[in-house]
Amino acid sequence: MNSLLTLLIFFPAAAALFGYMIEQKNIRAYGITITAIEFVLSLALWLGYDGSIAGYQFVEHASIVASYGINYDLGIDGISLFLIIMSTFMTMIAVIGLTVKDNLKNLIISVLVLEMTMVGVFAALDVILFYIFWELSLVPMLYIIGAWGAKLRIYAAVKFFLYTFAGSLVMLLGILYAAYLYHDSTGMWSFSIAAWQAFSFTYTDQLWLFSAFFFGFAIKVPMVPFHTWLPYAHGQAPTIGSVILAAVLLKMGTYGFVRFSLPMFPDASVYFMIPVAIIALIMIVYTALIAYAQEDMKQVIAYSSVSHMGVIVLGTFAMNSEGITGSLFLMLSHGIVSGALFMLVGVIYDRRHTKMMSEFGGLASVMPIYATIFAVMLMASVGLPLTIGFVGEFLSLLGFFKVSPLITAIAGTTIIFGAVYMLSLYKKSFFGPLTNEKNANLKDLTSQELTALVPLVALVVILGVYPKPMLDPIDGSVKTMIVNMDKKAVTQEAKDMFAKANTIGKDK
Amino acid sequence: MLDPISIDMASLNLATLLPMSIIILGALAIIVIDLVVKDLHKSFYVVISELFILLALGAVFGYSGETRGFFDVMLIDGIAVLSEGIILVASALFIPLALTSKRFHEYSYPEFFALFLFMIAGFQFMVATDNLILIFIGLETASLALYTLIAMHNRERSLEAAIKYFTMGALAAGFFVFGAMILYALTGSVEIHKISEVLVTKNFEPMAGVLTAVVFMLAALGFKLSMVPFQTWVPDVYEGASAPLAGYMSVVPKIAGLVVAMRLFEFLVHADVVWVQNILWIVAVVTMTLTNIMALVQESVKRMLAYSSISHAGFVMSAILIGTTQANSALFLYWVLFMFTNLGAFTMLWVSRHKTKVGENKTRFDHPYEKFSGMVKVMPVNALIMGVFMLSLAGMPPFSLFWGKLYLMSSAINSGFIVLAAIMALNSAISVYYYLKLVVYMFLREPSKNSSIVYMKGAPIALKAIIGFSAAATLLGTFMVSPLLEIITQYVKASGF
Amino acid sequence: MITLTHYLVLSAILFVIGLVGVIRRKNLLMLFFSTEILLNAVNIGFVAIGNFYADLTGQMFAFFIIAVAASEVAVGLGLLVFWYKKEGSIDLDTLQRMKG
Amino acid sequence: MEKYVYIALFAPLVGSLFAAIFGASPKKLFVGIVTSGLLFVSWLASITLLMNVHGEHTIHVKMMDWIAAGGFDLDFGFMADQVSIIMMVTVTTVSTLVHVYSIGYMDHDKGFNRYFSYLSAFVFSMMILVMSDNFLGLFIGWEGVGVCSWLLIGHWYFKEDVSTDVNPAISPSYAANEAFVMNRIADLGMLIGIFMIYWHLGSLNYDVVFANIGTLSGGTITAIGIFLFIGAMGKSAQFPLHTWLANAMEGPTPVSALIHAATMVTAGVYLVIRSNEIYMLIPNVGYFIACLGAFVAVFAASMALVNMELKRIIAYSTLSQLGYMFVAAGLGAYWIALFHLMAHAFFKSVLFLGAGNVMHAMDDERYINKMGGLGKSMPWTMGIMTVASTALAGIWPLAGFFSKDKILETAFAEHNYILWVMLWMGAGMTAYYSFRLIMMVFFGKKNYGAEKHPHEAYTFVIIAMLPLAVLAVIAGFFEHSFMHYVTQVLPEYHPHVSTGTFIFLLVVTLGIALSGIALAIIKFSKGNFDDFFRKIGVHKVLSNQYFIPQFYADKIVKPYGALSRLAWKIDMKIVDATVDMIAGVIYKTGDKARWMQSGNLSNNLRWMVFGLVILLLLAVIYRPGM
Repeated sequence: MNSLLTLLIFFPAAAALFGYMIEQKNIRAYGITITAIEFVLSLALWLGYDGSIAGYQFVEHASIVASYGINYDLGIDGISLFLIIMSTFMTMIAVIGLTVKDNLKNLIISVLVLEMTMVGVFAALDVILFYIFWELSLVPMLYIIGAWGAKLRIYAAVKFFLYTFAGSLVMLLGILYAAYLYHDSTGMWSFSIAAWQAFSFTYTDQLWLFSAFFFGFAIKVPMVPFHTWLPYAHGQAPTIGSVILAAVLLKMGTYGFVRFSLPMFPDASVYFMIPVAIIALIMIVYTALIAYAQEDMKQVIAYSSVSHMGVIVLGTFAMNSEGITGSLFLMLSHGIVSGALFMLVGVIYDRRHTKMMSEFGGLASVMPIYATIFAVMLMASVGLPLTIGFVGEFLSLLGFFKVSPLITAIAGTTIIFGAVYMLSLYKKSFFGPLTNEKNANLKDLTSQELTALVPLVALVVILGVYPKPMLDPIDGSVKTMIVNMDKKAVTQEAKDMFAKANTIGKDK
Repeated sequence: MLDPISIDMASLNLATLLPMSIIILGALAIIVIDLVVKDLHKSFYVVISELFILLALGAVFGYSGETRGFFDVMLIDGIAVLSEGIILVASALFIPLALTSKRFHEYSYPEFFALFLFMIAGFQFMVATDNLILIFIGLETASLALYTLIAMHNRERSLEAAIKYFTMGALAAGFFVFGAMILYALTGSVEIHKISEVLVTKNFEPMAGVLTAVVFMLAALGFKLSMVPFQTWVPDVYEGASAPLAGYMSVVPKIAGLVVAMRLFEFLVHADVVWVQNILWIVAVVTMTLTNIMALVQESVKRMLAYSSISHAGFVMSAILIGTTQANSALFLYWVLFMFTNLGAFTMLWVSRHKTKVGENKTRFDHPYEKFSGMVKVMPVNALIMGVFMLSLAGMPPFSLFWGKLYLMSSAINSGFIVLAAIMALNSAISVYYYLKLVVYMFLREPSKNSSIVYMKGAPIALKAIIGFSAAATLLGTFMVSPLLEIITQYVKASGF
Repeated sequence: MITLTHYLVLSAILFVIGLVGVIRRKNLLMLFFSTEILLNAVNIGFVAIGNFYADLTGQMFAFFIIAVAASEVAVGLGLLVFWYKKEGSIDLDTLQRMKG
Repeated sequence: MEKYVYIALFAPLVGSLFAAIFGASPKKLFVGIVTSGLLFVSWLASITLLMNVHGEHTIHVKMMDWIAAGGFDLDFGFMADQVSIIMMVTVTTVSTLVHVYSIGYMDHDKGFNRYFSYLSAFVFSMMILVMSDNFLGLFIGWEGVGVCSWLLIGHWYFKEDVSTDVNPAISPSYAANEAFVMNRIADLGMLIGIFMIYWHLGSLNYDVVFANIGTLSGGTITAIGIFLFIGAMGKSAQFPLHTWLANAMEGPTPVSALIHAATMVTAGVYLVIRSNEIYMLIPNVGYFIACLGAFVAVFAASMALVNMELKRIIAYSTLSQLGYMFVAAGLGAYWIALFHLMAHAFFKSVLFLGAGNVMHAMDDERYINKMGGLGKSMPWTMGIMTVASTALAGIWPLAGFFSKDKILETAFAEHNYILWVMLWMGAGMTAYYSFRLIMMVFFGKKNYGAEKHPHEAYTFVIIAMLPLAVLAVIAGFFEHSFMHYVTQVLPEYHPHVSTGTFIFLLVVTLGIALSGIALAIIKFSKGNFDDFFRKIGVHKVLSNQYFIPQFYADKIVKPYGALSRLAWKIDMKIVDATVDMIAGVIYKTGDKARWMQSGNLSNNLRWMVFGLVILLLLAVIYRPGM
């Protein structure tokens, strides 16, 4: 089954095409079926994945522009495997939880197209291919936010599009320059990620390239100060939009760091380690503060995800496999948790058509099940041990602690601030007396919503208690990556840093 | 007593003239037929011209012989073939658009088609020679025909457009010949390859003279290529002309001009006359940027496309400045892909005319943005196609034009024009906004209330075919790139650019 | 003794006159005249240079220019008449429906 | 033996999940019974372990892998050595009885099932905390008990917020959040401690850590010790993180008994005892801990002197007793600390339960000055509470005497006379406020209206309380066997004081305790003594808890809110505005540039000529490279 990745990528696209033929009223069933099949396919990926092999698996190769070395290269390793599965899974969940009525067909179709691009981004092993999917993912998202969103939807959608597009153009420059350098010294054109990871750029070039790529990724993550598109996008997007945006699209940025910045430009990564870490700090603290000030439930979660992405970035730049593995796991867990939280907000929005916390209060007494699930997700979001949220957060911080205890100590405040804004959100909307009589007879979760949410709850607990099956493959690939980084590092500082970050006890 | 002039026919190598002759023959044929049989339906003429164009196309790519011919005036090198190819394909795509179901009286004149063919011939001559005289003739033939074609659309606007275009064209012609004169004065020749030889041997002395000549040439071609500040006519003329003709103008005259520019300037660039490099740099950058931001504020899609096509011209202009083989191949690749996309876009405008005008500026525009609002609800497929064209123009992967941009930018980077590449990137970032604006109108807004809009009312199969074709070309650009690039690079290499 | 330089200077002067006409005149007809002056200025230059190099190309070019000029006038006047019929004026400033 | 470990650990979890099934449904009595039963099972298992584990063969079990990444490899491992077994026994004993008690106490509560689910979940977390064989496992329990306490304090979440002068704790949900956040602050410290341990020793298992801790530099060990202790300060509500405990009294009284008196709050002490190998190496930190403990002992007791809220008084006394424990732990007398911990668990929990009865009888009246003379109507409760208070006051032969006295003795033996004096005063205060409470509640004249009909609690509730009361009485006699048992893992410690001194200390301590009691009895048998404090002017300070809560509210909570709003403004008005501004500028430039497109032909021509001229000028003036 060697064309599995191609199937994974283009099955949803094909399904989207055929979707036009489906009867309007069956389209939801169609969407669920397709996404479910896609999810199963991605699980097959997991089954077929052999953790013992270092390097990429399920590799596929075909030429796009032969003379210019642009190829259709696909492949996965432990790093991308679970991101793909998470994408397909969250898409499925989001579609199951879908409550939109008008123009549903177009929505489902765009979601399917979006799914194609998401899987493509994580499966691409050719930089241009990666870039294609990366950019293409904007289009369906633009449509989803802009067509089914709230009042400011068009502004939000366009802002999201332009901002990310601009960022990735800088990245494109970086890509072309890197290709040029590669051609310059090897005499042949190649955009193969593997090739670039093996190729060692000179120190100064690394600095430039790192910065170029950084723009593209930083805006996507989004890192402060490039984050302001996110609150709008989340605030305006329909539930499914926010879910997929938070769960998957943001991860593309951090994935980019792990896939490109670190292994291709190890010295630059070390050089920029502390600056990036400081940005991450700002993300963690500053956005956590903002989250506390919000009046709109969804905005709280939107800002909170920026804050959590900060932890992910921090872990990514820990330069040791504790940190990087942790950050990758945190990507998954944050995907699940924030996705779930957005769905939960969507639930109440469907009932009351407002997300303002001031409108609520005492919901716990009218919607106990809802309140319980929300509480579980809340605890996962604040990183309670034995929930999925803890493992990644702990490892990320643990990893970076070796690099800089001080920064980690400040970053650790995320467990405090996180608790502050999440608990105050919960208190404002779920605790206290039931003041607003509009909420008096809200009905608790419907079976549909439960089918969407219960699996998430289950995952949150299961993976919190037993993350090993995911951690092992990830860790395997990360370890090899770090070894290669150390190998190709050109500066002594970098080598020292890798040594320092990966030794326990006294630094040699 | 004059000796009898005797010329060996073989040495003339008349085959070089074949494509043009076919076209001219076609034009004459049409006129003659019109003399003989009155009131034939336009479809007849359309088909006739189409056939002649295809014939010529065959002749172009069929030709494989001496590069020079007809007293060494003709020069059929790689870029000539390529550009002729582009010109003819574009024309072939254009002509069927006359088959629109709505009645435009320009199409009821057979002269329209005759003139059109003459124009093609003019452009062919422009690109298939390096003799300034012939270039001039070709240019004027084409232009004069074009003015008339525009005027024949027969609205005040089209007439105004024609006059503006004509007058400025005349001035440009003046510039051209003056430049030619100076070059002639400097070198005693009007053939570019000779000129270059002489200049190189003289080591470009007197510099002042050379530069003056360059300046005049730049001004003349700048007009054709709509380089700032010679671009002022473009939006008005495009707005005045019929949509397809505007699309045609955004592609064909420019490629002709570009080829001439390549022939004229590249030897200067290669002989690194720094001044020329810098000036070209400035011109290209200013053109692509200024018109880009002007396009942001347009209310009419047609005008927006006009500005955007200027900006695209600025883009490829930088290829001439870079001057490497990759850059020149990029130029042609870009232009081929641009041709499909842009013609497609204009055709979409063409088919989506409607009776009453909409938008706040009702009296002014045929194609305000408002007209397209909510199109996805009314006719999803059209909206989708138009959206694809827009995204492609914006350089959104994987649609065709992305590859053009990619290859061009990479050629810039590969020869060290990092800043230029950065500016290109910046511009595509800006340009996304106005292309997206249309997408937003089509996909994200509600359909405008007034029901008198008749999108694509019974568009005949021919038009649909054209649209489908260009849409396919845009959508599947990814797969065309590799073979196209092969051919183009080989041709460009062959002609030593 | 009149050298090439004199001719070139004359041609240049005429060209400038033409240019000035082009930018100053508001009357379409005058505009056409100015462009004619431009072209003829060039003709003088070409012929003189051709003579200087004892080479026919210059004169050839001149002839072609004359021909082109003629056809230009034809088209130009056609448009002009057409416009005059519609507008009843050949003042450039009436020619301003489209802008921006 | 392993199976007993698992039984002890998971029986509560099973109970919790079982109760959770009925979480949303109306009260089901059997839920209470089943959970209590399962806890009893857990208790039996713990007792069995207590019987069977001694000497070297402590029990270690590896359940399964948990987190493994890079060099970090950790699994769920549990151990039952003497210390953890003592904790297990204490926890299960108290919690079983509290469960039974709760069946009665929560009788009419509509969150009955939910409550039991939470309560058992808490016990489970507590068991993890004490049984884990590594620091991260302990951290799981640590956070787990935090969450459960959040849930339980906020059990009556539907109560609305009120101003602090009506109720200092504002509302259950508020108190719950406060408790959680404050603990989080401390947990960060603990987390950092854990990070340090890992990066220096490469493992978090107690055995490995304690085996190699000696190899580290003194500075590092000190740092580790301090950070771990910060964690302990949070859970055990040591100054300055103490305010949450008093507010936590918003929860149902059994919760206060179990969580905020007997078990959770002692987790900090447990941590210090557990890490004694670390703290033995850093006596300075130990000394600091002792001082802080002594300070809190007095500080908290002083607040209890004047407070009028029944449960708050007991809460403060809990605080001060925790102080005592930290003094012992800090001075290296770990087994004494543990001993006091256990004894305190018994008498303090039963004290709370008694308070619960009283409040129940008085329809949730919380102020003791609105009670009085309840002795007649609820004799059993009175008896039990009196006993418990006596024990708390440290009167021979009750538990408190043995445990607390040992601590004072230690302080003296270590020549920390200041500490000793403070503790000694503390003892006096303790005695006083305990009996002040007894007097104001059970004796004197009725201070409540006729609408209230106080009644004794259910018999089975009383029965559930009796064992604790008994333990409060007799626990002290097990001192020696206890010492022998726990010192198998904990360092031996004997306060060395000459017999003479010993007698002297005994007398002095007992003396102040008795006099405290006497004072309370005499003064309150006829009216109120608090006027005295009003006279000397400290009343206001004490009743406002030294204004520390206000300080936190004004200087931390408010500014935090303001800061966050400011940050939001910055985000919108500066960061975001900049982005829009850039876009706007480009757009405006485009609009400006339009004048070039005047559409006037002669302007267009001028532009062309202008372009030409400019280029010519450039050709003349600008000559690069020559």
